[in-house]
Amino acid sequence: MNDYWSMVFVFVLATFIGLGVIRRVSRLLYTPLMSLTNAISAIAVVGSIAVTGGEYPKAIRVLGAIALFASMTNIVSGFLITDRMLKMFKKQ
Amino acid sequence: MNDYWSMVFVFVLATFIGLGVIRRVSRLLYTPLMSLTNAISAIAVVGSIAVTGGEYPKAIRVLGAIALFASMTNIVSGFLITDRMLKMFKKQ
Amino acid sequence: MTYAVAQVAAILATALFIFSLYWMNDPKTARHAVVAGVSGMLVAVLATWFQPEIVHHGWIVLAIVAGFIVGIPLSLVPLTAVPQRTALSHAFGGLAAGLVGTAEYFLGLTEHPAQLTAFRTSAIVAEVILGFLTFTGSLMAAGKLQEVKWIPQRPVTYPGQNVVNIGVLVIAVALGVVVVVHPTAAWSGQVFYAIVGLAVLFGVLLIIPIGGADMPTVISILNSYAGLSAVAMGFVLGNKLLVTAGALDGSSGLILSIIMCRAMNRSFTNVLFGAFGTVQKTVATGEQKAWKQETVEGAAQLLEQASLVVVIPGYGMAVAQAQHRVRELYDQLTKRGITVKFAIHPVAGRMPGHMNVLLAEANIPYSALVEMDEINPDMPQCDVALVIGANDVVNPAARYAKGSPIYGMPIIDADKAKTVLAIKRSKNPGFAGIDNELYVQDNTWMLFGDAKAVIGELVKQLAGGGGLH
Amino acid sequence: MTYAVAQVAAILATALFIFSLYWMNDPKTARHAVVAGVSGMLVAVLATWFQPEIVHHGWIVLAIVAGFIVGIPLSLVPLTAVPQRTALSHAFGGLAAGLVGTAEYFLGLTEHPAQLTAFRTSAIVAEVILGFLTFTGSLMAAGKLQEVKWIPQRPVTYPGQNVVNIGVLVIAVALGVVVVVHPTAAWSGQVFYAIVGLAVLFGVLLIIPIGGADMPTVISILNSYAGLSAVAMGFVLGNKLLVTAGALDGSSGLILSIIMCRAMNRSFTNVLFGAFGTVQKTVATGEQKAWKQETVEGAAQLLEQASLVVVIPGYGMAVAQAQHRVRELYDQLTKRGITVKFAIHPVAGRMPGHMNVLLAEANIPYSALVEMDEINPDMPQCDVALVIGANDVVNPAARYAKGSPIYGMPIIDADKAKTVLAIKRSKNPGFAGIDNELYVQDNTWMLFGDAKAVIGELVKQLAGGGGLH
Amino acid sequence: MKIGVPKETAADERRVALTPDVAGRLGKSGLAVLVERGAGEAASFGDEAYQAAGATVVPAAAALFRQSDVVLKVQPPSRGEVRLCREGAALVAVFQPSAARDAVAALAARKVTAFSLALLPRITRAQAMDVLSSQATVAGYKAVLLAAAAAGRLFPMLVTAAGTLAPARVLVLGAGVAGLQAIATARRLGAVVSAFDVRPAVQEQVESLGAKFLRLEITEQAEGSGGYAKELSEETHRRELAFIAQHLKDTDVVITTAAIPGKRAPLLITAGAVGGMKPGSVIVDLAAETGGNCELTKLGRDVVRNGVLILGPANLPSTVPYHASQMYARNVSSFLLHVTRDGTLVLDFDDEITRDTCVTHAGEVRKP
Amino acid sequence: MKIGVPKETAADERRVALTPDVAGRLGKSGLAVLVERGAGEAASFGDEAYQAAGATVVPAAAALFRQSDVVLKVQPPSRGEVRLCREGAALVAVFQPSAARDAVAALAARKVTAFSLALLPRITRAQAMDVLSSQATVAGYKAVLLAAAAAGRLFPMLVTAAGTLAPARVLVLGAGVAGLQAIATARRLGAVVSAFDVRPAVQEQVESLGAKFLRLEITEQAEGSGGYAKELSEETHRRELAFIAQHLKDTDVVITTAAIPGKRAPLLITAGAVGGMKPGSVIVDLAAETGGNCELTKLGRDVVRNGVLILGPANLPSTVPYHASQMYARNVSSFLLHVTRDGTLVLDFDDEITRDTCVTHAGEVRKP
Ligand SMILES: NC(=O)c1ccc[n+]([C@@H]2O[C@H](COP(=O)([O-])OP(=O)(O)OC[C@H]3O[C@@H](n4cnc5c(N)ncnc54)[C@H](OP(=O)(O)O)[C@@H]3O)[C@@H](O)[C@H]2O)c1
Ligand SMILES: NC(=O)c1ccc[n+]([C@@H]2O[C@H](COP(=O)([O-])OP(=O)(O)OC[C@H]3O[C@@H](n4cnc5c(N)ncnc54)[C@H](OP(=O)(O)O)[C@@H]3O)[C@@H](O)[C@H]2O)c1
Ligand SMILES: NC(=O)c1ccc[n+]([C@@H]2O[C@H](COP(=O)([O-])OP(=O)(O)OC[C@H]3O[C@@H](n4cnc5c(N)ncnc54)[C@H](O)[C@@H]3O)[C@@H](O)[C@H]2O)c1
Ligand SMILES: NC(=O)c1ccc[n+]([C@@H]2O[C@H](COP(=O)([O-])OP(=O)(O)OC[C@H]3O[C@@H](n4cnc5c(N)ncnc54)[C@H](O)[C@@H]3O)[C@@H](O)[C@H]2O)c1
Repeated sequence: MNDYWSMVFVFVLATFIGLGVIRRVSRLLYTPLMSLTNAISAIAVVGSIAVTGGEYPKAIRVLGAIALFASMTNIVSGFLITDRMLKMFKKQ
Repeated sequence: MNDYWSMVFVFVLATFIGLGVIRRVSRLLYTPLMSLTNAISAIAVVGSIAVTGGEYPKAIRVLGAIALFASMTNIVSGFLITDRMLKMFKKQ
Repeated sequence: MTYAVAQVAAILATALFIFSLYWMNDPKTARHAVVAGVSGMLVAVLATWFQPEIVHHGWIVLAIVAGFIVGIPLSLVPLTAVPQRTALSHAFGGLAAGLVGTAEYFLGLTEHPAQLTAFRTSAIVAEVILGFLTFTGSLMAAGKLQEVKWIPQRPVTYPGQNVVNIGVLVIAVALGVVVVVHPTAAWSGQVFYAIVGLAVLFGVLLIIPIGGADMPTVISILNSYAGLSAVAMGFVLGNKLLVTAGALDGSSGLILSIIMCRAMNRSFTNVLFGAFGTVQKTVATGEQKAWKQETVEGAAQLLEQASLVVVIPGYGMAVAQAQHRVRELYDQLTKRGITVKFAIHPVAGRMPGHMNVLLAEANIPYSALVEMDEINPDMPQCDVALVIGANDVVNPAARYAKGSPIYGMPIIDADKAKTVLAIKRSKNPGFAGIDNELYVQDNTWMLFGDAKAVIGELVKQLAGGGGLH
Repeated sequence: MTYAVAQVAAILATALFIFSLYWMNDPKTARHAVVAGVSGMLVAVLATWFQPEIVHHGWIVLAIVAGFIVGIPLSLVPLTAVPQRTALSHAFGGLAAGLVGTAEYFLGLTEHPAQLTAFRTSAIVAEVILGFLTFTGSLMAAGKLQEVKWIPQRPVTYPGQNVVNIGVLVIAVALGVVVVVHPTAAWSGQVFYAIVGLAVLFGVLLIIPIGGADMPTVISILNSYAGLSAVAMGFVLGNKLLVTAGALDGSSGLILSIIMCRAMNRSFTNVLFGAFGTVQKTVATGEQKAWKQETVEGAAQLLEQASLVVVIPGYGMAVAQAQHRVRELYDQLTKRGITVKFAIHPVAGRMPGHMNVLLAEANIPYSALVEMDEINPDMPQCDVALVIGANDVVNPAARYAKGSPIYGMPIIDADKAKTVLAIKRSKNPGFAGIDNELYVQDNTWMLFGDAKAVIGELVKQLAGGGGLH
Repeated sequence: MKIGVPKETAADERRVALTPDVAGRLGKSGLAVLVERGAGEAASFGDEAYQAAGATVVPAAAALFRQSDVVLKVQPPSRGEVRLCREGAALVAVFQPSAARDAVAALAARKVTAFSLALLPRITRAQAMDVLSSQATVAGYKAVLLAAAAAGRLFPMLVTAAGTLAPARVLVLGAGVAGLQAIATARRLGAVVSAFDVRPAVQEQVESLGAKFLRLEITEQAEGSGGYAKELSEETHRRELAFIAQHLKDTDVVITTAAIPGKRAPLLITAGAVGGMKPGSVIVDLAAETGGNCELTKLGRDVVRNGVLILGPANLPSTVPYHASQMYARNVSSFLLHVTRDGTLVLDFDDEITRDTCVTHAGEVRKP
Repeated sequence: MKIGVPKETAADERRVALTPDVAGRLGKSGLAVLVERGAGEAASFGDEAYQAAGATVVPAAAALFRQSDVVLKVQPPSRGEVRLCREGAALVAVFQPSAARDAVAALAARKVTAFSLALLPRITRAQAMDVLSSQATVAGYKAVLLAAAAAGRLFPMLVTAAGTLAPARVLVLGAGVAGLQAIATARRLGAVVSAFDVRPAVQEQVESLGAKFLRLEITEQAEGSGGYAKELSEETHRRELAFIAQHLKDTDVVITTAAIPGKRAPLLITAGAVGGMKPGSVIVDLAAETGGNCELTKLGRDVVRNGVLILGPANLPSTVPYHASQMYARNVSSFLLHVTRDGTLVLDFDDEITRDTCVTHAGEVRKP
């Protein structure tokens, strides 16, 4: 139980940070920001790895591997495309 | 152990929030802000209450009571004076 | 020890993600943001991977390699396809969360029933619902944006839609409660599948009534859902990194969609709940040419992105005495390296040289003024023609409408610009008293209001760079 | 259940504290901040109090009542004494933390030796050192500010000071390590007392070399220390609310002192480490007045709060060609209902009527221009005198400095305004080539930079409403 | 078709009907341009410039008139010029037929097709030919310069070591084209400007130049056809005079431009009102040529009464010959191109512009 | 102590040394002010206004001079006026002693204490008395108005249905007080202005008015004492002439104000350079009184050469008598208060201002 409460605490604090940080983003950066948060949301990769690599039944691990693949795709394409877009912001 | 790490986590997140929130404070409000954070730092009152009200040796509880008194002074005077200062910011 | 390493890694990764988002505030630091994000992800992946519980590495490597193989080409889509790509990506993210949730549940069911506490089971159910609805919802959104032929682009609505949608969601949640209460009953697995099915269905239903214009906002909300499903996963796995990263993502998606709704003058709740009720009306007006309004934010953005802006002032600028604001706008744009020209029509205003008098008063350099004959050949290259209280002098009817009082008057070819932004107070005509089709052209956006006020707002946008409060 | 209540209370209190600090960003919402802070504190106190472990209530009530009795008068000190009061308050806070830490340690020592794990003991030691050094440090700071006679106001320095100070701290920390390693040895109690003693001593030593001008920054740092000691207490008690509130406090104190150092052109590390090494020099110069810099943000806020702003333009406005920016500023301020007057000195600029030419170009209405003789009687009522690139015409030396080339010239009495904001590029003198004491007056704040750029920033602040970048 | 540009013969007329630049353009569109020697000199356009632009310089007026199919002038033709005109030729100038009855009769007698651009309808597509507007622009500008040069004070406000100079208060009466330009020019110089006109639509236009509009509530309809003003009823006129007199008391400079087409200029400032003004004030009466807005105005003369200086300048545009000619040339060439098709004159009397401007044709006087 | 203000006798001098407003102030500080009848009339200050301000109007100059302890004038006294002066009285006016040797000798002979404000040191505390600055301000402003009124073109750029009028290009040579004011005024009217001066410090000042500075690299030190310019070496002068001639080619209006105290005005525009200018251009030479910056300038006359009009106006401030007098009066009264203590003249020759301005005292000529 104790730990769950820590989790909730952490969740609340992190939400505050998220709200605080994003408020000031310039409109110009909305699109890259979406790609970036998209990439970050692929943090589910952590769970996928745990499921895929653990000592579990194969069926479960297959689900994990699919999830891992999906997350990984997100991470790779998300960061790369963000970077690509940001490159275009360099001014003359 | 587990719980200590949660604590550290919480600490780090809260620090981020603190940094983020205060950066934008106007210079006009420095003095009231200091009083306010001064009052909030008296959150140590929570510990003092625990020590004072618990089933502990008297000597310990005396320490707690002194601490409680000190914190309480801070809370009361801190909030009151902050409010007093802020009242002066009302526009014509 | 490994536990401590994992915790330190989690804290580090969290900090990196926070910095990543923070640096995104400013184009100057935005590229650091990517570095921080990548580093955070790397730390997270490695720390997880090196935990002692991870014993099978083959599949992991395989899945990662596959991820790269698919991810790299996905990142090379043309920029016009970026929204679709992001939506697709969300679908993947949702899928991953849903699958992990499913795996966790059946793992509990088959191997460690004790682990299916009420808390964990609730978290799993939340993760699965959020994950799968994000999955199909994002797929639908991507399909709409990509104009896939068997997904209708325009909003599809039918009577009772709200009831159906909410019903599906309610049933899914209710089943979830059932599973939480009886996590290990013989039929629980079936119920769980039902939940998954309903979530998949709900994702589809959610997007069907939303039109293309609202898609960016929807994508942002789906992003938020993806983040929340990661939070749920974090609760399930007891992983604080997942919780923080997910929360960052969830909250930023939320804020972003609120900001975008405001900028586009949409009701956030409508978009959030799948446009229940009102959005249809605005979108479905159909063929007859309509006046399209742009927000100041949108207009500012358009101007910011332009490389050649042609300002066409008219009598309205004079009436509003907006010349000083126009100068501020000029300063803001030229500061960004944008070329700004003032196209002066010979009879703009109400006296010869009316515009000159005002622009000189505002100290617009003569070199920025261009005569009609000079600017017209360049108008097709103009990214934004900003018409400030001019009407007759940009009325294309002068070219062909024989009966019109302005027939034969040469005009400034504002209509040939890539985009037209026009500022006026109302739909009233100008001096000649005739309608102006320029205003209802496809690429024209109106900014209704007093020119001084509107340009003041534009300047504020460009100077302050937004902000919510 | 009580546990859950405590947790929810902790989350609620945390959220309230965060909002409290957030609302403090803006004078408009600042009073909500107090409400939020008080509510948060109330929630925290009640939730703690109603925990089942709390069995003795009498003393608690007593201590709280005593706190009110002392706290209320303390809050009524004259505003000039606010810094002292804050320092004193920090002393109380430090004392409380130190005492609780001591209590915890001896509680562990006498009753539950098992609780003195390395982690907890470290936390206790940290709490005690931070608490007691804050205690005496704050007392010293309060004494210096209150100009108590047996505390020297001016920085006291002596050779080897750094070594002594650092030595004391190092010994305290080393003893702390000893206690952590042997928390329950027979002599541990003694060692613990020694730590307390050294912390008390260090607090005194820390403040001795710091001069009055740096006191506000020091107080802010002490605030940060008080916050950190609360964090340590949170670790000891396993209380997350203490950790968050303490961290908020610690980080905000830190940021605040960094911002203040920057604004006052002080090195933060110097102030942080009790002026080890260099601050003496700057501070020891004693009476000689220093140039104080204001940030654009701060200046914007000052202007916003004013009800009468007198702009005093000079040659610098002309050189910078800042007249259009000045007009924007004028618009921004008058829009807020602030009265803005332009005080035109007869010889401002380099030709008769120089300022008129420029202000007319920017279309500042004649009615906003006031002659020197008319404005001077009103200057004491002026909230902010904004000096834009003027120098000689506001130099008080003209009133009394017989030898000076400008002696006898009537000047605009900018120095009599409540606050002076002065824009210029450097510390260079003006046409007459003489220093201007107005700039180093107590109520003068400099905005260094080209007038056009600085005013542009000010306008941006006022228009866009803030943001850091 | 040959276009002839004689040297203007009227006294003090420094403008020329065509500038080299515009002559060149006409040449490119297939018309031959003849220019009398020295025609542009007073406006700083030398003969070489015309030649360089492709025009032929003709030494004497007689030869020029003889060869020209269309003669372009600024002022109405003198008796002698009418006599020089070829029968059947066309002539374009600016005049009110009612004020030049002799010339009109002579032109008709000589079967000249004469156009007066003063009669141009004020419609959108005629704007490029609108000489009244273009010349009024020059007049409005120049009137302010005359006033500023004649005034004993500076226009802008100046705060100096020798005291503060108050800005001049300028009042513009009649805010048509010239009046608006006068407002703009006076404001440029830093004066505090207010304006008055009977047409209510003008208020917005005056304010669009940053000046103050003085509002007199008038119940009758003061705007006639074509955006021109009508004459006021006697009662309203009396109120107007009192209203203006009131405002003149603290005015330093007055520019009057009020006009009603084809009528005597309305009287706005009585001798009594001048008496109420401060000594040192200046009135520039742009309506001097049509009788003056001020009772004391004498065309072309400076009158001083009670220390108030009243200028009634004649033909102001001619005193800014370079730019006035440039605009005139553009106007007249636009008109010319409007009435020619493929290098010959084509008269379409269904066309509003042609119909309204044609004063004589085929021996007939079309405008009385 | 009685202060006398005679009516100016010089031809074309419309200013008056004291205005009613300032006379009133002097009265309040204990001085009796006598004003000759009609003294302020040409500047629109009537005798009643002086009386209302507490001054006494004296019918004739002779009586006025007889009674006055200090006589305030604008122009240097004529022979007749010197004769009218009371022995031992004081007189304040503006003149260069070197250019008025006769008057100086006569004044000394009559033991008049004469001050010339033209000799005032350009120091901060003398700014309120600085007639050169105040009158140069008026001259700079008026010069532009003269140029604008004389030019064949409009100053501002105007885009109209009759074509676009290019803005006038104005060049100001010498950017002292008059030059800067000319720049400001021309810019107000909408001209494109550039300026040239030999003192490098001027560049910033010119740019501070939004005009362009034409930069000629000069190696020698062109700034002398008191912020005034020095004469240039022959080589530099030659380069300067060529540089200016180059820029004159595409200039429409030139205002020249270059001066070197006590010397003939430097020659900046040769006849050859005028030949290179476009016909219709205008030069206003403010240095005409000290020899002219243009070789062709004739003081008080309009010269036309190659279509270029060269104006050499004399005494421009006098043509704006109201404001020029107002500023002069403030200046001269500041000076008067500086040299009086408790209602009597106190001469402290240790004081820079008194020392520098005093031309004759106790029968001695103190400035050659
Ligand atoms: N230049 C001359 O010499 C002259 C002389 C006489 C007539 N004209 C005629 O005037 C016309 C000039 O064309 P134009 O395009 O300049 O003017 P226009 O056709 O009269 O149009 C002006 C537009 O500005 C808008 N407007 C008015 N006040 C405004 C305010 N405060 N804020 C924002 N918008 C405002 C009006 O729309 P809302 O009412 O909806 O705001 C109107 O549509 C031509 O027809 C020309 O022939 C010119
Ligand atoms: N009005 C006249 O007729 C006349 C004529 C001749 C002389 N004067 C003399 O000129 C002086 C006028 O006084 P004043 O106060 O107007 O001017 P000032 O004393 O010359 O001071 C001007 C100030 O503006 C600052 N500055 C210059 N450029 C700037 C820029 N781009 N941005 C921001 N600040 C800038 C300078 O400081 P930084 O360099 O540090 O930026 C300087 O301290 C008097 O001494 C007067 O006697 C007047
Ligand atoms: N449509 C076009 O293309 C076009 C072109 C040029 C001018 N115009 C319009 O033509 C109209 C006339 O302009 P104009 O300059 O030739 O006018 P104008 O010279 O005939 O008269 C000048 C001004 O005097 C005013 N006036 C008349 N009687 C008055 C009185 N008793 N008191 C005060 N003011 C009085 C008139 O209202 C007018 O504004 C204006 O409305 C102008 O906008 C239209
Ligand atoms: N300190 C004060 O209180 C005060 C008051 C008024 C004026 N001033 C200063 O006095 C100085 C002189 O002003 P002024 O208007 O009486 O000067 P001025 O009338 O003597 O000369 C006018 C200008 O001509 C320029 N000039 C001279 N020779 C030239 C040449 N060969 N080519 C080009 N330009 C040439 C001079 O540099 C000067 O700028 C200026 O620096 C002014 O700022 C100071």
